[in-house]
Amino acid sequence: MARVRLFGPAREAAGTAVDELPGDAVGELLDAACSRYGPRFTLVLERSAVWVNGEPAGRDAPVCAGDEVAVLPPVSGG
Amino acid sequence: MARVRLFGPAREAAGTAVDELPGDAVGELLDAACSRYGPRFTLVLERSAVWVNGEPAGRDAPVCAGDEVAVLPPVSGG
Amino acid sequence: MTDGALPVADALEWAVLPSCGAVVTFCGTVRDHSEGRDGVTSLEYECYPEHATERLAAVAGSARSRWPGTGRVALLHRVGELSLGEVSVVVVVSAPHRAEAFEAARHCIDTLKATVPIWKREHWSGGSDWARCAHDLLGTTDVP
Amino acid sequence: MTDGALPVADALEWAVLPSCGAVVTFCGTVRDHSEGRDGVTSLEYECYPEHATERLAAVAGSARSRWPGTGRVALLHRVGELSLGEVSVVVVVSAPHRAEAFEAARHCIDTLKATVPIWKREHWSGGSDWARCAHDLLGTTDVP
Repeated sequence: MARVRLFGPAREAAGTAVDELPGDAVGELLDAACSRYGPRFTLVLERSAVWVNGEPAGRDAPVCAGDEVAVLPPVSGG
Repeated sequence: MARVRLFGPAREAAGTAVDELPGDAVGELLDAACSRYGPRFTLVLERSAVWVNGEPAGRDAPVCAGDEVAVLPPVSGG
Repeated sequence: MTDGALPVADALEWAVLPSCGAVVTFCGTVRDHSEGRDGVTSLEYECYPEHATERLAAVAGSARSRWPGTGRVALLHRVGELSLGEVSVVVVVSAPHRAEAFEAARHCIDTLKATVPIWKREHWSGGSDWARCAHDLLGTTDVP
Repeated sequence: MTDGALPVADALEWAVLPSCGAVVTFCGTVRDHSEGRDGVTSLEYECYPEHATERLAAVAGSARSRWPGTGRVALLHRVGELSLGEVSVVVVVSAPHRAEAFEAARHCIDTLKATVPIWKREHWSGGSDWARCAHDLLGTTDVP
């Protein structure tokens, strides 16, 4: 299980800011997130960047216990 | 006689910041200034703008008593 | 990154160096309107706290590598709730000459907006929602 | 135009408007070197007092006519003797968006330097003389 962090619109759509989700790769973990949070989250995810431990990661990137996977929708700082 | 104001390098070369000089046109007045202040002033004047009462004026512009003629070397504000 | 008022004047004073003749400061302030939304009354910012500060530092580093003459670079961003007129972001850049100070400051705020994990929620007369003018999150070196 | 310290923070605060999301500030500070002159210790500014303020106002007007969305424009210049690190000039421009605030502020300082009757004398390790980087005095509308 990896730790998942959700921000902004992704946090709102998921209804939580932090979670634990199963999966050995980023893609598996995101699929588990979509099942758990539903279609509104899936839509947000499509436009989001995903980081593992602070670095951008694709669906194939491996995920280990203790990793932190973050879902980062389009940003609006400034 | 018009009032003459001298600034920056022109003031330094003339040795005065304000003077009264004769002349019915800007050119005459500036010639009188060059005679009075000498060649170092003449050199500064060549690179300077001349205003009458706050507006740029050429050598032919008339000058009346009460007018203020200013010699403005290249500026360096900021 | 802080949830308190941003110390604009202190940042500006800190940026003054004997070798630098120019200090350019950008402040972003809470505006009463945004894209299609009138009567904005407040904003709420959240960030990814474990990585926002390092991303701000990367923005400063990017400016320094592009304008090596840069003196000091300060980047401050506020989180939490902000009311109308409050300062949400401050960029301060000092440099020997004004051209590089202006360019580096502009680069910093543009890059900050595209690369630092921060999200803004707008509260306006018609309700509240996430900002429409959001950018896909880029890496610091991906910004042109 | 003033011979006292320039109120940078006050000017910045004054420029914040509900309709404006961006405030760009330029401060010119006394630098320890200039063209071919090291060890600059102080500057002395003089102006044509009867016309410098109106020329500053014309610079602000020029920025407003080019960037009609501009909110507030403040232009402050100090005269007299200034030591290292002191602020000689302040430009503050607020606008709804950052692009116009940056452009208008840059236009203001460029135009100020070319059109306002101010002269700078430099005191450095090798003596004292008028600044080398001087511009022929232009009219406000002559600046590109």
